[in-house]
Amino acid sequence: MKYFAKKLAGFIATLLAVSFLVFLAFAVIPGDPATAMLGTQATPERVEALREEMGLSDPLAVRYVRWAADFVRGDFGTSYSYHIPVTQMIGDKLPVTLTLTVLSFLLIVCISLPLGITCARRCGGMLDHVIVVANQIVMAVPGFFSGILLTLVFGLILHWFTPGGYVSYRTDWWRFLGYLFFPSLAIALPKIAMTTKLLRTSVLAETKLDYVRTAYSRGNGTKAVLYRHVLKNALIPVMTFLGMALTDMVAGSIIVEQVFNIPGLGRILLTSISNRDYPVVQAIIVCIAFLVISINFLVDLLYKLVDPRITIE
Amino acid sequence: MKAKAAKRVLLALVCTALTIALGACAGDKASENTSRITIGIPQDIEDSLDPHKAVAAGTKEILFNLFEGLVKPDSDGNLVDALAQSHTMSEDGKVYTFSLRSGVKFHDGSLVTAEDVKYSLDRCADTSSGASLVPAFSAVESVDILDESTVQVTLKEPDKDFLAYMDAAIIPAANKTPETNPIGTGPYRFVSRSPQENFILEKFDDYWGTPAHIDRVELKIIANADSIVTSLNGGSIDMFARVSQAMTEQLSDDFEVLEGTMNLVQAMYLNNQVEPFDDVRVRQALCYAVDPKEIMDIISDGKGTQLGSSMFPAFGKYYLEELNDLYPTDYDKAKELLTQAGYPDGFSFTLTVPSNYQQHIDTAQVIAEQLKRIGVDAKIQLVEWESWVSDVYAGRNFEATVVGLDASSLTAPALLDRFHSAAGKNFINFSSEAYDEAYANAQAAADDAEKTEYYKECERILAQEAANVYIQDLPCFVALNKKYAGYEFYPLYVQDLAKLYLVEE
Amino acid sequence: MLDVIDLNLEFHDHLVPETVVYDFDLHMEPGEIVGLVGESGSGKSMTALAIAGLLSRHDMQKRGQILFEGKDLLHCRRSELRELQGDDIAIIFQEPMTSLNPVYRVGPQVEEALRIHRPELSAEEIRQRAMEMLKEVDLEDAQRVYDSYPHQLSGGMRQRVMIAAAMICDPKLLIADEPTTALDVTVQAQIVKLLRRINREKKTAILFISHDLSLIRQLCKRVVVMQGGNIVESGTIEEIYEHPRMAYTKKLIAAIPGYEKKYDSGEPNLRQNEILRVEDVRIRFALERHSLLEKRKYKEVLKGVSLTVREGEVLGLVGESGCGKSTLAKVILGLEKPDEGSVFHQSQRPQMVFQDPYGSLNPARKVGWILEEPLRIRGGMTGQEKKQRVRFMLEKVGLEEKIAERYPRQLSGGQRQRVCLAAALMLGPRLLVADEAVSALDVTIQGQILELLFSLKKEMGLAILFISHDMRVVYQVSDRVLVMKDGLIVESGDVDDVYFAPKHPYTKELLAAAALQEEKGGERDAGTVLS
Amino acid sequence: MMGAILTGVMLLFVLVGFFWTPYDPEAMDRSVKLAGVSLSHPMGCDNFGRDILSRVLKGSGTTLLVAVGTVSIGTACGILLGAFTGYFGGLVDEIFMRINDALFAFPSILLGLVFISLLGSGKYNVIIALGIAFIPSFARIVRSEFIRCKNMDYVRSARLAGAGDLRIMFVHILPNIMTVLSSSIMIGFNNAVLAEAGMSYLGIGVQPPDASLGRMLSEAQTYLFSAPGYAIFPGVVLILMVLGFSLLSEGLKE
Repeated sequence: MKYFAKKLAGFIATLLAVSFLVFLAFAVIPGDPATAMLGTQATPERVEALREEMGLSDPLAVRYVRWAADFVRGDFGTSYSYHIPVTQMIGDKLPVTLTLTVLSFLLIVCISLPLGITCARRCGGMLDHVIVVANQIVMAVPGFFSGILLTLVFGLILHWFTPGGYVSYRTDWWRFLGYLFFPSLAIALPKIAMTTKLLRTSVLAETKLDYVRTAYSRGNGTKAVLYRHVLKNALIPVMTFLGMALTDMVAGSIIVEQVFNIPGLGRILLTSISNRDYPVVQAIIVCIAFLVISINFLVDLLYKLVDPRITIE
Repeated sequence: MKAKAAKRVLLALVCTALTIALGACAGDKASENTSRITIGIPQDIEDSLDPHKAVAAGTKEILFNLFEGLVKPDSDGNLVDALAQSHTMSEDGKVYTFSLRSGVKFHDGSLVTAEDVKYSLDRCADTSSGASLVPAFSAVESVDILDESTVQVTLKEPDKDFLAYMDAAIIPAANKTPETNPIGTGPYRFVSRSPQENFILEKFDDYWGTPAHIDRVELKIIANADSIVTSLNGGSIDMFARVSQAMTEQLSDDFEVLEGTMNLVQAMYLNNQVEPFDDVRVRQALCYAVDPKEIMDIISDGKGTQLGSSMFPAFGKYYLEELNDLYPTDYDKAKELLTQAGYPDGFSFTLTVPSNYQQHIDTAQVIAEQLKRIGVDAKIQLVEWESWVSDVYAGRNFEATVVGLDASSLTAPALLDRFHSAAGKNFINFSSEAYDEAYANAQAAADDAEKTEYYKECERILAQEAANVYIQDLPCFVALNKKYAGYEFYPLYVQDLAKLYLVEE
Repeated sequence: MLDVIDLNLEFHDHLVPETVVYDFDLHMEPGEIVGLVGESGSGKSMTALAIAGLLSRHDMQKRGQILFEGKDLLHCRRSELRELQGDDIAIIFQEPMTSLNPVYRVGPQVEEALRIHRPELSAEEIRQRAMEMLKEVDLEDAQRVYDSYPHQLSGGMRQRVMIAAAMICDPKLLIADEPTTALDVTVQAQIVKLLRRINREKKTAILFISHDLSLIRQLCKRVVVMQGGNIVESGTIEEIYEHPRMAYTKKLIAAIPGYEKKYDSGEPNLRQNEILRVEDVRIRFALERHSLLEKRKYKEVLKGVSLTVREGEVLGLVGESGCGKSTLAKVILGLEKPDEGSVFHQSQRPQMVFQDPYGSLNPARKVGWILEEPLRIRGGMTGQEKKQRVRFMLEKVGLEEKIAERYPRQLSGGQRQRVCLAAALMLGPRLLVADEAVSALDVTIQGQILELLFSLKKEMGLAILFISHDMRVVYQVSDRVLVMKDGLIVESGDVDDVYFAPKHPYTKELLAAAALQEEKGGERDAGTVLS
Repeated sequence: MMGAILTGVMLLFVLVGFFWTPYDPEAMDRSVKLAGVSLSHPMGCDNFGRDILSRVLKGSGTTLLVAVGTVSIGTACGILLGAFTGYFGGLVDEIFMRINDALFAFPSILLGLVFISLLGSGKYNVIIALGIAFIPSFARIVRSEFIRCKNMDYVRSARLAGAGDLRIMFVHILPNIMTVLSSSIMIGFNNAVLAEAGMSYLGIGVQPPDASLGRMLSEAQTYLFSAPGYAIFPGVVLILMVLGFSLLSEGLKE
């Protein structure tokens, strides 16, 4: 139990640290919500009046405490620019980013696992060389560039999907998923290459160990040894990488949302930052941080499940 | 056995991924009987939907379809009666009387009453939050209901141009949440919006005037300028206002490109208080060095209208064509002026540009190139829009900036008031008695011709004093799918959606 | 049953093909136990792997025949070979730690051969057979072992699991490739006894491979001696042991540490003043928790240990792995803080030599740099003097000067241990702690290192705390000896008193296990000691 | 091996870019606006009539500079942070790890924006912003390596020889983690190049008119149809550069 308590404490400490960092960040960035809202009509007195009304002129610490108190009670405040409660906004947009991340994670798992294993099995063969070289190249492609290429090739030439034709999940679930297929491919591509390479090296490394020789001595065929004995061991380093990749993807989706014009959390974050919409940015970042940390926590737990040697420290 | 299961799971996952992809190619929108159009807009309506509080041009442009005032501008820029059946102005221009049109309905079905009109106009003039909600209404003395269908507005001092401000929206007194639930009398009704995604309008059937043609309008937010072309050609949007000239070349042929003017005064605004721009000779040298024609050639293949001062052609009677040739491109003269001002081998300065307007960034880069020819080094610094508003516009700490200023109403002051030395929005700190005097005379002048003459005088002073380096009124290209027609350009920053209609094949 | 004819194995991975085994012949009758002895690198393991059909690597060229019940394993189809593997031919390996799959429970791994070769059996029957097998290899709590993971078992238990897994299909031939080398003396004895019982009850033929001739003597009837890939000599155990014909065999026999004092440790009278005093040292470590709910448990590693070392003396410390002798060494040298008790040093800068020579030399640095490090830290010497001192030290430990330019990974085990010794003696310490300093080395090289250690000891008047689990080496080396069990010193005294008149039962058990082949009791074995 | 050649070529390409470019990268020439590939302009021209080849030469220089800067900040601080937390452990480790997680969870885009608005935009501030965003991953790698090495025998023998903690950390343990570190530096390098491109893409990275590959790519997207070359050439150069370095890190690992 102590273990859980410690982990939870760490969890909350990090969240607080992150949220405070955001507050600090906004105190530093020029421009504030009042001028943002008043735009070109901003005369000094009106700005002052609005700041007063929004309670922006109290010192940073007071504002932070007030925000934290509300946050704990689940009230994320209302967005300055949209005037709708932040919880509703995030609730509306979270599924988009989540689906995007989960879909790309699925793509990574479905494509790189079989690829990595066949690559390791036929190590040194033609297929193996081709895949390794392809991996190197794909790893080097930046997310948004692959996005542009995918839009160009699949969107405008092959018409497999209408570029920019985002369909909200409320209207049509399948078309929503259909549209998200290519953006998640753009996010996943470099990660697929990385995972395949990692899996291939770790499978090769495992086959050199003694327990594989014992498995052969019991009459197992190569396929059986590979899938039954080696796969589970080889997955361990891959899992840590996938954990890291997942956290990376949550942040990476911001750029791809821009390329594919998807109104997910990333887009809202970017526009809210430029509108100095504090409550929205605050909530989104804490939300992303929460997502990232819980993913790390999950990977840790999964880690312990797969590899019994890891002890609970 | 365990391995076999793992492989089967993997295969299943791959199949689902593929079916999803194929799902994406399913046919286009289901075509019911309602006519629909999807219009792309560059920024979400991040402003409040309350017409009196809305500030951003992008918001007012759309709200034009939802709300109407007592009078309303038409596509040629003159004010036409809207909710008011007729209006009369007192001799001295101090009292305006409006007789209301009967039977006009709000979107929620309730009838428009004199109380609503008074409530709306008082709301604009309300000074509880510092200055009046709508700045121009600070001149309003009182709003009185004479009888059921007439309302009278009395000003503090006479102002013949005040009618232009009477397009302020009339909203129902009963609507307690104008921010999120806009109710007006316009041809379109607000249906729903989802932040950063879309903004949906619907035809208002019992509209008092000529009804709109298209039933359902979806405004889709395309935040990334680079994906506008892909979205148009891809078919996910049918129209996009203000595309750049470069984009027009890449549109597929099922798009028609309509050309108009942006109704903006694009110039390199110089902070007249900051050294070296406090010296008029330096400013004039820059005007000689910057060649608007070359800018227009490079950026928009020559399209766009050159400007010599803070006025664009849409304001017909005030526009002075000849000011354009005041500073023909002449590098030697420019260098000579610089040496006189004490900068024989030029100087360097920071050119701050808001990062979300690609046309201004392109212009700044061309200007920087041109100024190099007279030894002046312009360092471009992109800043985010909010930082531009708070640092440059409100804070006035900048050396030079490239931006386009629009006119909030159809009056000359909308473009000239800003340079009055005491004006709150005089962010370039321009101050010249001659200008202040000419502007005051214009304000006080009784008859229209005299007033126009004084305004022209103001423009001439701005040009001679080289307050700023005036460039152009940017060309405005609108990409419209050939299935639709009827788009009309307005002198104001306005999108009149009601005029659009489906071309029946 | 098994006929190996003219077996030749050649490596092809680097440019020049390197032959590992030359014309190897072997004949085995069903139920016979044959020993295969030789030092590391003699090709004995390669032969074993070839017979078990595990040399499928494409870079290995195999010529000759391996006939098992008439079928030639070298040239049959892989599927035929696979039918035999695990069913008629089984193999167990040296490193029990890594030979079991770390991420699966023990039970399923034991059952695996059964599941492959006896598909007709139901899961329940298979489980039953596995449980019986685990009991047969003297694992009392079979159920707990069945459900636990490999890393939760001790070395001995893991080797028993390996044997159970191998014997599950009642194979005709069991190949044991150095099964006991990594185990403690007492555990070694139990494994050998188990193998003998299996041979007797199940008539399984055993090919026992080891570098320890005394072990071979306890188990096998016939033995084959190998060196550098060829068979040097073969015959019954008595012929080989009593009157070996080839020089190499003699050398092997002589290397078996018997009970004669080989290294005298200089004048005894010098040893009056104490150089180290340890008083009632206690230390406990937090145990790793395997499930979230377990409360954190502590394990007492040292339960009040006191000892003294006098100048110039060699004090032996013997005990099985896990009795806390390495922790004691670390406490003595200040690398671990004891919870209670205290350590007093009269000399400054005591040094230590570790068991795994590869781990104790910084892999990223050249030997020269490593040796200069202590001098650099102490300072006060110019570059030239340091180089000179390093050359001097290298020469003293019998290494050429150019070794200084090499990296640790380019040296052999013996060379690396010599460098460790040189590094330890750089600052001229008065006390040297040797923690299993020679146990990782081959028998012959062990002799050379001990020889070197004692010549240096005499020359520098060193006091040595010699820690090992090998009773015989400790006997040959120490003046006084301490026997340690579970964190406590159970017996101490002069080495001859303790070895020949042991008081504590545990000491007796250790002595018995180490001297298995001696005649009754502990009197000195007159064995043919040559040279 | 391939990696070394490719990186060599790329470095040469960048070095040339620093000193000589066929045209002035900012010179605009109306006549060749969006011109295709031609002899005088091997990579065609952009919408301002600027020669893409010279802009790519200059741009890759900037991108490389940013990447090298970022990685050196990230590694230096990462080593310091990782060494101390890994070696000493205890409360210090706990606190640093918490901060590390916080930085790790913080989207680097926002971090970038904070620094850009704090210090103003431009190459050097992007370097600082990305540098700091890279510290957590390096610190994490160094920390786990230090934990692995700190209870090796050679560390104990060094302590017995009288070496102090600092000496053990930086003289004994550090060289041993160089191989692991070098491969993660290379990976860090790739990510830095991609992150810079991402930042410029979102408009908060390098400022016009000077070019970085990321900025060029974002500007090129609008002209995808009329001048695809404008997007493809910088993209290909970017990929070649990143590919070169990743192959080099492969080679180093062996």
